[in-house]
This record gives sequence, C-alpha cells and structure tokens, in this order.
Amino acid sequence: MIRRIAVALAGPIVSVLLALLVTTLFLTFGGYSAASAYEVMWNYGIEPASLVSTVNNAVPLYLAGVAAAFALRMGLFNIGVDGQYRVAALAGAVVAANLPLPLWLRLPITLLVCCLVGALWALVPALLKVYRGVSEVITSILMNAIATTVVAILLAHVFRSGSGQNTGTAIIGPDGAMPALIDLGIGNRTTISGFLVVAVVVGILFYLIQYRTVFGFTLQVAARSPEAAESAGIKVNRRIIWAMLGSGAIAGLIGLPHVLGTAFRFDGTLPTDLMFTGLAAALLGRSHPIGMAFGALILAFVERSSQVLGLVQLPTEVGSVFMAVILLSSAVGYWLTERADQRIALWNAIRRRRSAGPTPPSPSTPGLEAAR
Amino acid sequence: MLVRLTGIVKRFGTFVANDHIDLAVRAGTVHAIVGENGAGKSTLMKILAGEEHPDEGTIEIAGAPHSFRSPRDAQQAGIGMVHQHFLLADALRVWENVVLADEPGTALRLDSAAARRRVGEIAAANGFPVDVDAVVRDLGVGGRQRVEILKVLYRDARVIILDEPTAVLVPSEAQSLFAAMRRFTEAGAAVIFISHKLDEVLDFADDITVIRAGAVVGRTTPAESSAPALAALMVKVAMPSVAPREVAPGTAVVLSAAGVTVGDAGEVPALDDVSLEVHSGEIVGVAGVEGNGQSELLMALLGRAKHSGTISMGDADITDLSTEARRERGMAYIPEDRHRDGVVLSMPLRENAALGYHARPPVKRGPWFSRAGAAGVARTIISRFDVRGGDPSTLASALSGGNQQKFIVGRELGSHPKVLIAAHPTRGVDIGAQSAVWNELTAARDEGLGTLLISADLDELLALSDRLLVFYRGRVVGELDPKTVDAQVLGEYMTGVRGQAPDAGSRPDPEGAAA
Amino acid sequence: SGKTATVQPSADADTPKVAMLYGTTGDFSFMDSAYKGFTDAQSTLDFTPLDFSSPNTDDYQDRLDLAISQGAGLAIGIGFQYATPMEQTTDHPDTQFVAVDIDKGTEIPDVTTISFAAEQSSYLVGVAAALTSKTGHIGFVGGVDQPSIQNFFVGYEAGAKSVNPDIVVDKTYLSPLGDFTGFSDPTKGKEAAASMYAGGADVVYAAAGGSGQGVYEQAASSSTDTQKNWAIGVDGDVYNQVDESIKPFILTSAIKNVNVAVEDSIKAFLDGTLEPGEQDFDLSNDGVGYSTSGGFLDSYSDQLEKAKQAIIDGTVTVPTAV
Amino acid sequence: MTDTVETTPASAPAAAPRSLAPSPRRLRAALRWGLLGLALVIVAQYVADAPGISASSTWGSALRLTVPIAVVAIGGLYSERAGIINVGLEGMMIGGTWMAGLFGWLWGPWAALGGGVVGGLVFGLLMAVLCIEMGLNQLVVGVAINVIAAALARFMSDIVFNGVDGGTIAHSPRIDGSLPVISVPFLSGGLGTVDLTRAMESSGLPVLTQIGGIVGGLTRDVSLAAILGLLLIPATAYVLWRTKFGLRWRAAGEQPAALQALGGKVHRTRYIAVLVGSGLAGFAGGYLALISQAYVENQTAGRGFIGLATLIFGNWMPSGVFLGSSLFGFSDAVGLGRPETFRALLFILAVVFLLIGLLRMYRGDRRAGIAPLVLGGVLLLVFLFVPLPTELATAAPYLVTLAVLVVAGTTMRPPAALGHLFPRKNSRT
Ligand SMILES: Nc1ncnc2c1ncn2[C@@H]1O[C@H](COP(=O)(O)OP(=O)(O)OP(=O)(O)O)[C@@H](O)[C@H]1O
Ligand SMILES: Nc1ncnc2c1ncn2[C@@H]1O[C@H](COP(=O)(O)OP(=O)(O)OP(=O)(O)O)[C@@H](O)[C@H]1O
Ligand SMILES: [Mg+2]
Ligand SMILES: [Mg+2]
Repeated sequence: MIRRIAVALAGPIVSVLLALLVTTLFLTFGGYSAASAYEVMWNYGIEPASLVSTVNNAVPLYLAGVAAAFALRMGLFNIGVDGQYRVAALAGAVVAANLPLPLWLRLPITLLVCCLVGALWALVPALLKVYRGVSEVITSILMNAIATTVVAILLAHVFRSGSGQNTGTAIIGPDGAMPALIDLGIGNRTTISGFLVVAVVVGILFYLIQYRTVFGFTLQVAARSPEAAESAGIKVNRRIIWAMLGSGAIAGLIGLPHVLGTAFRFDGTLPTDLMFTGLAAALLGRSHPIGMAFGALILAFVERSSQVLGLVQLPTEVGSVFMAVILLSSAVGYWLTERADQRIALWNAIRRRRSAGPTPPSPSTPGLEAAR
Repeated sequence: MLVRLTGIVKRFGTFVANDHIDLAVRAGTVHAIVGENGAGKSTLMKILAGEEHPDEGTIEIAGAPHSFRSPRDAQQAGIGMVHQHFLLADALRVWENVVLADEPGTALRLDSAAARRRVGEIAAANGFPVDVDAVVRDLGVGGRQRVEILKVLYRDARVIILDEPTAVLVPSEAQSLFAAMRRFTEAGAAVIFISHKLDEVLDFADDITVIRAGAVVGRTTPAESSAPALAALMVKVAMPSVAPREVAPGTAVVLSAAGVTVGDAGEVPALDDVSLEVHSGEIVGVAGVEGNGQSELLMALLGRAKHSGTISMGDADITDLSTEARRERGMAYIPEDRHRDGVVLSMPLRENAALGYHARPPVKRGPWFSRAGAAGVARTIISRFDVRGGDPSTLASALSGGNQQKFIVGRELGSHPKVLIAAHPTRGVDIGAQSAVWNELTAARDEGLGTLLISADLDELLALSDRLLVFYRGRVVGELDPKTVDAQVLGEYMTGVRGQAPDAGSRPDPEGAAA
Repeated sequence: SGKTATVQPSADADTPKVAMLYGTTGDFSFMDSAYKGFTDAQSTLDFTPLDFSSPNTDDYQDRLDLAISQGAGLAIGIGFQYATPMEQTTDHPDTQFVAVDIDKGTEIPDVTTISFAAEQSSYLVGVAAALTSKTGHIGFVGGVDQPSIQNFFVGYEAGAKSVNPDIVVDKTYLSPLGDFTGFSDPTKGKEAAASMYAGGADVVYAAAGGSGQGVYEQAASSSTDTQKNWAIGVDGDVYNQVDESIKPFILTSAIKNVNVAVEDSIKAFLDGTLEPGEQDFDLSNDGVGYSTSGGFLDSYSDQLEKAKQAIIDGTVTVPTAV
Repeated sequence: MTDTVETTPASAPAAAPRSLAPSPRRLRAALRWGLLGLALVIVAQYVADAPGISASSTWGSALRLTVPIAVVAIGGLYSERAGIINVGLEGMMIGGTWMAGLFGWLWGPWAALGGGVVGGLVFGLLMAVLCIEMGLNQLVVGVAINVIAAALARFMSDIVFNGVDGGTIAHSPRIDGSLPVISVPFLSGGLGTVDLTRAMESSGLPVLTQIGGIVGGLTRDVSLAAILGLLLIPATAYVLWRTKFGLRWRAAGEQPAALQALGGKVHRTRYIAVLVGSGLAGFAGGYLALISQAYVENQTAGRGFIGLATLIFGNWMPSGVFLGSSLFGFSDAVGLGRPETFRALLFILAVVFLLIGLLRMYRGDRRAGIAPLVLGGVLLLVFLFVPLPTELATAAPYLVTLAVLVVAGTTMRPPAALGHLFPRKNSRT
C-alpha cells in the first residue's frame, strides 16, 4: 500500500523535476538566470491572490481535462472540445443574460443549456462515426473551425449588443452570473468562484459514471474489445454516441467560468486554447478524477506565476515552455517510476526466493503470481 | 541428428518455463511434442526459432552449435516456425506476407512479379491451393495456415515447427496438412509438431516427446505407446470421454430458426435459408468445413447480423430482439474466437465474469456496477470450473488459453441459461481441460439445457451431439445420427459430395438420414 | 538589456514606476507599436518600467491588479479590453490609468482613455488608392472580421469613393471573428491578394497584421512590365519595414501612432500633467496619418492634403464601424 | 437489428495494388467525371456570374494552398503507416517554419527548404525516441510536441531573431530570393514561348476561357517547391507499394510481430518512417516560410491538424491524401476569392450531390441516396434564395470537406497496429 502511494506520488514529482531541469537548460542556453526566474515565479505564485486565482483558473482546465478523458476512456479522441465550448459558451451567455428568472433557476438552466449545446456539437462527429465510419478526429477538427464561423456569424448578426470594438453579447447581470463561493477577503479579488463546486460535482459524476456504474463498465468493454462487447449485448455504436455526448456536455461548461465569472458576457476575450491545456491536465493526472485536479492546479499555477516574469526582464514564454515540457515529462516521469517499480518488484521477488532457500521450480506454476 | 537441444533452461522472471530440456530430432522424421497447457512447448519452440533466448543450454543444427540472436539467424540456419497464433498482416496480400523481410529485387524496387511467381511455385509444388494475390483477411483459417507454412518453405527451412497446427483445421484440411508434412520429410526436412490431439500424434509422428511443467517426462514412439499412456504421462488424467447419456432429451423446442438467410443483396448468401430446432436437454451438433455459414449462423442467432427469416426461443419470436434482450432471455454463447469475442484480455477476471451478464444482479445493483458481485461470480467460476492461474483480480491475458476457455464456459453455464450456443468450446485446450468442458456440457444437458454445438473437431461432435447437422455452402445438407454415422460418409457430406439436392434447404436429406 | 532577473524590481527603485499591460509582441502592428513607445520612452525618460505581457485573453484584471500591487504610479493598458477592468477597479489612489485604443466617446472616471481615428487614415489611403489605380478597381485584405478591422475598410472605401464613385472595392477577411489566425497567415494573405490582383485590382490595402507580409510580397511578384500593382500597409510605415525589393510597391501606409500615445502618456505622467478623460488621436493632432515614404504619392499630395484638411475641418465626416 | 459487424472494404488499403498506373477503365471514369466537372464549372460560372470559379488565379491559388496540406499529410502518412499516430504534425510544421526562417535568412531559399526538413526532424526524433523507444502514449507525445514547438519557436525567436535586422520575436529576418517558378512551354508561356492558355482565358469565348483559366492556373508560374511537394505524393506511393522498404513499412503498421518474426527490423523501420514523415512535415513548414519570405509566428494556422484530417480523409492512401488536400485547397482558394465564386462552388456541390443521390436511387440503394439528395437540395435552395453571410466563405474548406464526408462516408481502415506499442524483444530482465 505504501509502495502504491509512493509510486503514485513519484510520477508527478519526477515529472516536475524533469520539467524544471529541461526549462533550466533552455533558460541557461538563452543566457538567463533560471534560479532567479523560479524564485520570482514561486514568490508571486504563492501569494494569496495568486493561489486563489490558480484555483479559479484551474476550473476550466479541469473541466477540459474531464471532457477529454470522458471520451478517451471510450477510446475516442475528442479533439473538438474547443468548438464545443465555444458554441456552448455563446448559448450560455445569451441564456444567462436574457432568461427572466431568478438566479437559483437561471443558473442551473444556463448550465444545462451549455451542456446540451456542447453535446449537440459533439453529436455530429459521433453520428458521422457511427453511420458513416468517419473518424471522430477529422470531423472534430472540422467542427472546431465551423464552430468559430457559426459563433462569428451569430455574434455579428444576432446576439451582438452594443457597439464599438467590443463584439460581446449583452452584459449578464448579477441575476445570471455565478456567485462567489467564498470571499477570503484578504485583498483584491480573493474570492473563489462558485464554479469550483461545479468542477467538483463534474469530477464526482465523472468518477461515478466511469468507474462505478454498469454504463461505465460497458464503455470500457466497448473501448477495449468491440467484438466482445457486441457478443455480450453491448451496442458499441450507442456507447460511441453516449461517450461523445458526455464528453461534449462536459466540454460545454468549459467556457462558462469566463462568461459567468470574468467577462459577464460572451466576447472576444473567451480563451481559445483550453482544449490542449485541459488535455495536458488529463494526461498529467492519468485521466483519474483526482489526478486531473492536481494536473489542472499545477498548470494553472505555472500559468499564473509566469505572468510576473516580464517584471524582471525575463521572457514570459518561459511559462509556456515550462508547461509544454511538463506535459512531456509527465509521461516520461511515469515511465521512469513504473520501470523503477518493476525493477524493485523483481528484486524483491528474487530476494524472497533466495532467502526461502534453493527450491526447485514448483511444477504447479504459481510462478506468475511470484513474478508479479 | 538434424536438431539437438541440450539442457535448455528458460526463466520468465522467477518462473521456469523450460527446465533443462533435451530434444533431438532426426532428419526426415515427424517429431511430436505433447504436454498440457502451459507445459512450456511453445516456449521451447520459440527458443529453437530464435525468438527467445535460452538462459542456459545449447542448440545444435546438423552438428554445428548455434546461438540465435534473432529469428533471422534461425531462419538462416534453416529453421522455420508456424505459430500457434498466426502472425500474419491481415491487410496484406498472400505473397506480401510470404516474402516479407526477404524480398526479391533491388533496394529501390521490389520485384513483385518474381515474388508472386516464386510463391505460386512453392504453393503448387506442395499442393497448397492458395491465390497468391488474395488479401489474407479474406482467407479462412486453413488458408491462413497455408500462408504461414509458405512463409517457412519460402525460406528453405530444413526444420519446420508447427505449433498446434490442427487445432483450427477441419479433418480434410488436417489430412492435406499431414500429406504435406510427409512430403517435407521425404525431401529430407524434419517436422516438429505440437498437438493436443493424441490420435493425430500417434498416427503421424515418428517420435514423441512428452513435456510436463517445463521438463521432459517421456520419450516414445507411436508403436510403443497409446493415447491413454500418453495422456497419463502428460497430465495423469484419463482420456476425455463421455458417458452414455441417461436422461432422455426433452420434447420442448427451446431454440428454432426458420428460413434464416444472411447475406448482402445480390450476392450468394453466406447462410442460405436455414431452419433448425434445438430441444431442451439436447445437443445439436453442426458439422462443416469452416466458412460454410457457421459463423453467420452464430451471428444471426446472437442477434448481431442482419438476416431474414425468424428465430424463436421457446414460443417467443426473438427475431427483432437485441443481443442484450436475447441474452436476458437465457441465451448463452461460447464464441469461436475467445480472444476476440469471449474475454477482454486487458481486464481482470472480475470484469470478465460480468461480460454479457452486466445487466442483471448480482453485477448490476440499480445503476451501479457491483465489483463485489462480479468478483463473487468470478470466484464461483474459478472454483467450480477449476480455472487455474488467477484470482478475480488477475488480468484475463495472464491466463493460458485453456484456462481462459474454461473461464468462458464457466461463465456461460453458470448463468443457468435455457439455450447455449457453443462454438469450438475446446479449441486449443489440453485434454484435461477438454474433458472438464465436456463434462460440464453434458451435465448442463442433463439438466435440460438445449445446446447448439458448432465444432471443427469431429470427435467432439460425435461424442457430444444427439443429432448432427451438416453445413455446406450456407445450407443444411444433411441431418445425421452421430451414433451410427461413419467418418467417411460425414466427410462426403461436408465436402459436398453427398447431399447436394438442388434445394435440400432446411429439409433433412432422406439419404443422409438413412446413412 | 540585462538578462538576469532582478529579484525584487520594486525594492530599491526610487524612480516612478510605469507599468505597461499588453498581450504579446510580434503582431506586426498594434502591440509592437505600443511596445516601441514603451521602450523609446525608457531610453529618453527616467522611470522604472514594469512589463506585464501575457498571451492569455482572460487575465486583464489580473495584470491590472498586479500593476497596482507592484506600486506602479502609472498603468497603461493596451487594448479596449482594459476598459472594463479599469472601470471596475475604482480604488487606485496611487496609480493612474491610461487605456489605449478605446472607442471614441468612452468615458471612464479617473482613467485617461485614448482613441484612434483609424477610419480617417484609412480614408486618406483610400483616396490615395483611388487616385493611383489605373483600373478603377482596388482591394482590401482584412485579417480578422472584427469591428476594429472593419473600421479600416469603411474609411478606405469612403475615401476611394470620394475620388471615384464608381470604383470597385474588393474585400476579404482571412478569418472570422474570434479566430486570430488571420493576423498571422501570410500564405492566405498572399492568395487573397493574388485573387484580387488577378481580378483586376491594382491597389490592395492590407489591414492584416503579419498576414500583410503576403500581400506586400504578392504586390511585387504579380507586377509585370505592363501592370504595376500596389500594396498599402497599416499601423506603422511599412515602407521602412520591408525588404528593398518590395519597397517600390508600397504605395503608402495608414499610420496609427500608438507608440506616440504611449510615450506621450508616460511623459505627461512624469511631468505631472496627465489628466483623466478622453484623448482622441486623429488627423488633427497627427495621432493618425498616412506615410509618404518612397515618394509615390508626391503627385497627389495636393488632393491628399485637401482631403485631410476637409476631415480636420469637419466638412467631411468619415463613417466608422465602431 | 444492428449491423455493427464491420464490412471490410473491397480494396484493402494496405495491400499493394496490382498496378500503380490507373487502369483504362478508371482513366475513362476519371475522364467522364472530369468532363462533367468542367461542364459544371462552366455552367456555374454563368449561373452565379462568377468568373472567379474558372479564373487562373483561383486555380493557381488552389494549387499553392494544396501543397502544404498535402505534404504535411504525406508526412503523417509516413509515421501512421508504420503504426505511430502523429498528432504532432502541427508542431513539426512549426519547427519547419522556424528553422526555414533561420536557414533561409542565413543561406537563401534552398536552404530554407532544407532547414524546414531539419526543423521537422528535431521533433520527429523526439517523437521517435519517446514513442518507439520508450513506448510512451503517442497521443500524449503528439500533443506535447505541438505545445512545445509553439513555445520554443517563440522563445528561440526572442534569442535568435529579435533585434537582428528585420527580425522580431514573431518574425525572422527576410529570406532573400525565392525558388524558381516554372511554366509549361507553349501552354502557359514557359521558356519565353507563347502563353496559349492566357490567350484562351482572355478570349472571352465560352469553354475556351474556362479551360484556359484552369489549365493556365495549374501550369503557370508554379514554384519549384510546390512541384517538389506534389511529386512527393507519387514518390511516396511508389515507395509504399513498390519497394522492399515499403512492404516492411506497411507490415510494421499492420502486424509488427509478423515482420519481426521474419527477421525484419520493426524499430528501425518505424524510426525511418517517423523521421522521414517529420522531415516532410517540416518541409511543408519550410514551404510556408518561403511563401512569406520569412518565418512568421503561428503561420501554420492549424494546417498540421488539417493535414491529419486529410490523412484520415484519404484513408491513409497517397492518392486519397491528394484528393483530400486538393479539395481543401480548392475550397480555400474559392473562400478567399469574391463572394460569388463561393456561391458558384455551392452550386457545383449542390448539383454533384443531387447527381450522386439520383444515381444511387436509380441503382436501388435508396438509403444511401437520401443524404446526398437532401444535402444537394438544401444547397440548391441556399444558392437560389439565401444571401450568404460573408463569414461563411472563410469556413468554405471545412464545410465542403464535412459535406463530402457526409455524402461519401468511406469506412476508414487505419493501419491495424496504429498506436500500439511494440516493445523491444528481450528488453525485459
Ligand atoms: N513471455 C512470458 N512471460 C512470462 N511467462 C511466460 C511467457 N511466456 C510463457 N510464459 C510462461 O511459460 C509457461 C509455458 O508457456 P508455453 O506457451 O510454452 O506453454 P505451452 O506448453 O505452449 O501451452 P499451450 O499448450 O497452452 O500452448 C506458461 O505457462 C507461462 O507461465
Ligand atoms: N508478457 C507476459 N507476461 C506474463 N505472462 C505471459 C506473458 N506472455 C505470455 N504469458 C503467459 O504465457 C502463457 C502462454 O501464452 P500463449 O499465448 O502461448 O498461451 P497459450 O496457452 O499457448 O494460448 P492458446 O492455448 O490460446 O493458444 C500464458 O499462460 C500467459 O500467462
Ligand atoms: Mg503453446
Ligand atoms: Mg494452447
């Protein structure tokens, strides 16, 4: 048990160390002082306001990670998360601003509408895969571009409110916005957004659905062996559709923290590249609901703390280089720790065998257990 | 001596798969190796073929010591191996699979004409009718095996290793394989041949080596031995046999098909207007050369293939029901390819025990998947059906093929089904496991289970079936009595010599019934 | 510049601190120009620069908070996106705010808002294009289909039509609203221009950031002995940025002096003369304009100056898209 | 009743075709469809009043926009045919643009192309080591390469380009000179001969004008880089189907164990394939840098992903990649042109879909006929009655590709071992 925990922790730690190492190499190569860069980043990152912002910014990354993981567990690569949340965020902004209902009704409806729209956008690749045999990767890529265009058209001709350079929808009043969860009250903007609750709920739902329900089980079977699934009465095509719908529904929420918590409207400031950062969070956390949360927090922390680099005449790209490298090193880190773990297991087995004395190989082969 | 292995030891981790094995094979002979599942036969052969490195021991070919660093080295020494699980690229053509990694032509050009010619010549010379341009995916098992053998012959092997070649072949195909083996030995080659079918071994081998738990436990020849004696050496159990039945079959029809046709419009249907009935407590055998509609029948009965005609369980028409609904009504299924259809190799036995039974208790509790429930089922299967090598948390892939098969049989029978559709239930399973599976099938039969048994193993069909249907070109061409039919007649039905009335259709052929 | 991080930049600096909050440089127009203003100011004026750059589109507020917490006496936000955060940050007694490129007519308490009349400069290059065109057919390549870019087109078209009411004005946007690849895809810029030149246009105005490079290249490569094609640049004086071989094809550039705005604000702040309120950069104060490098417009300078004067005088009102 | 049992396509995309040259039958079919297409283009031009649809500029643009997508997709084909999923194409392409900027600035346009290859190779090597040697998840590595390439390009630009003449953090100094352009003699004015097609195009006579425009656009002033890029397609087809390496390459992606059992070197084959593929992706980046005569940040603009989509669209076949990328390039060119050109394209699509639908109905395949009929009908209605928002044109290539997928819907058959780790034998202790 202790070993399992150690192994689980060793992966991320080794990853971060590796990432630090590689980033240091780059910085040194570029003629910068890595140590001072890290110091500045760390000092800024652990300020209360930064930590709060890290938590808040981790939420969309986490949602993106869960959305990607939901499809990945069915063996589908939903590269269309970007498009799904873009369309959904627009719908959410319109609903939240215009629905004449009190907050406690308006908010859940907004969330629901976003899920629905995201799921609908994901339905296109799912249907094409099932009925036309077209890989979801290609349709998702196309749907992303189409989402941008559709949103642009809707925004320009239908939902735009106001004039000037701002192309946003109508402002969402307090009756539509996400209320704060807690206000730590330790300076400027130290409120944790209510979306933290949404993220936790989504994480729990993800865990229950994927790991605990019969439905999740059938998804796993369909992903690993479609033939066995069909023979067992599991309709693979339906699982594909459900998995994409689920992934799209979660993806639909990604843009909302920004819409309901930062900009209070849908406009050009909606972050556009959350898909890959979210995927990175998912990979860092090995698609596990808790692991992904840590992944998202680490990435959000790096993102936030690298904002300060410009202050000390360091290129802010260091942050993105670090995030990119951490993504890779997370895979390498897990690889290293797994290898080490196997070695240790083998040594242990051999040592146990030696200490047990030179027994002849038992004919009734419990050998495999021994090797494990 | 063409091949001499001395003191071969192979360890996997701490487990010893081969324990000081000595083996000598003479040129011009067929040398059989027998042993139970997991005895270490395949491992030994992989060592000889250069795919595994022995931890200890020496390999001599024609008197010269060899140390193989890769399969390529072994091939150059004249050793070729046909694997138990075929190693073929499905999407490539026959000739491409054969010449792979040893192609004629220059660096910048593969001489495909020469390659195809050469492969065609070898095929013709050895009596293998294969279309060299066919895509392997479109070939049946027999065809694939011929491609595997062609790969070996193409590389001028003097030692040809066949790992359980007949497990997947119907008798006629097996016969032609044995004929080919003879031709190889007459040409001076040696054939090493692994099989769980002892009668074959006794009929065709010149020498026999018995392996148990990684060590040689006996060397003999067919003349000096017998099937029971070999079996005793191998596993210390009796030959599988079936006690004559004591309970009479029931009269209620539990499964029936009427006019079932499977096929694309405009093409010759793969399954053509088949009607059949299975009664409670009855085992109906389906004989036929592979590819004559058996797979399609399975898929149609299971609800996985589009078909016309009607299928019923008991009185209920289930034609339009999904696989899931059919299974819920008590249809159990032992698939033809256990790795593809039967288990999910990367999942533990616990999850595999739930496969197909996930929609009912004890696995399903409300919307939840009960791991405890599934583990309980797995544990029951493991203990009741003597599945060795794992507990509920073991991955299915860690089980040997025989034990995987026992697990599947246990899972399907453990659910107390009304109808069992069983395809090749003992394929590649050692005789110990085989007799266990047979016993389970007959015990379930005696409790009233109606079974449709599809098998390529005629002994199995004859031993277990109450009635025998013969499939040829997607049609039922004969209904025979397994107690009276002789292999000759059965073979003639299976190859279409007999029973091909223009529309024999579903009606049992009178002549066949008389035979 | 020193590449070593000064760990606590604010610790011992006794000169006033000026923070610039912006996206990332390298957009070939707006941000680069602002950044130039910031660095130019550093070389002539005495203050401690705080450089807050971020590629993200959702942390404007963060950057502003950071500037305040670092004790900046002046925070210059580049981009209209700073209007909202600056409006919402009401409590900043020690920090003065400047928001650059805000819509004309936006009033934010305690904030200096600077707007640019880009449509006016575009009008003038439109006049220049119509005067130069021999085919009566000109074009416009916009990077992203958004109001700030549409504004360039509206002015350009109006200017061209004021000279030749029958002139044909093609327009293409390289990417839709919200997709910023249109600002950095010279390949598409080049093909869009190619299609216009081949269709008979002989002057193409590129308001497309980095994609403009493709338009300039295409102007040069599509010109023949009989047919000379022109390109018009944007924001800075493109004539001075491109290669020698391209210079003969750069008719003019519509200039938007973001750098001047930044530098002037800093200067005013240091002098203590920076006042909250609106500042309009337009033709009247040379906040926007057109370039004459290369001398290709020498023969039309009278008409151009007349048009410019008419706008300054208010006899001509240039339409706007923002 | 479900029919999930995958029907295998008649032609297996991994088996070598009997002949690389198309059979007379297929040639005739191609000719028929080509003529029909030409007729449609002519009709569409007049119906939509869109000279752009057959203008040489549109077709020339189409060709130039096709090349980078085709080349990067072919690059993906190399690695995926060997069994390594390549989501990192975009990153390799970015590496290509950056190195091309550096090499081109220092040593001119040819070096830029070479630099592109080098830039791709850097990331190809990374992918090869991580995926083949260490067996890391290929999706992860691909995604990581995309992120790293983008970050590194900017970081390195800051160090290398920023401050030197004409370079910025987002822009390399200019690549002086460009690769020669070629026109076909007597057809489009090559070698100082007459420019027949230009004369035809400006003749104003129906049919002649259009043929002149199309042929002229495809043959006039084609850059050597584009020709090189397009030649990669048949060259790849040749290597894939007709060389020893090609056979092993396909086997490595289909059933590596079979290759290894016969003594082939799976890892070496995969290394070569991934490296060549990454080099080609980098080449595509170099091509882009040559067009803009400099490295420009983000100039790949997602083309790596489009290449990936094209690769799948083309069912991992060189010919399919060619078809897919030309479709994409052509609609892109049309989208960049005047609005009525886009409408003309809509008209063509509508008619083609309607024809396909009717043909399928006539052949008795009703279900397959519905989708194209409906889609064609809708497009026709849109063409006739709906004023299209200009924004739609920028999405033209995506919409067209999606529509074609809806109608055609091939059953994709990826290489069987795609994404599967193949561990080195005996690497376990
Ligand atoms: N790669 C491996 N790693 C670990 N253990 C292995 C490996 N291959 C084989 N073994 C062990 O060696 C034993 C012998 O396996 P082998 O495949 O030789 O059996 P076999 O005699 O061919 O059985 P069967 O009759 O079922 O084919 C197995 O039971 C297994 O425990
Ligand atoms: N990598 C591995 N690690 C542990 N055990 C392995 C490994 N590979 C194979 N084995 C073991 O080797 C044994 C034999 O494997 P193999 O695939 O040859 O099975 P088999 O019994 O011959 O199969 P079948 O009877 O289906 O033909 C299995 O029991 C399996 O547990
Ligand atoms: Mg074996
Ligand atoms: Mg076996």
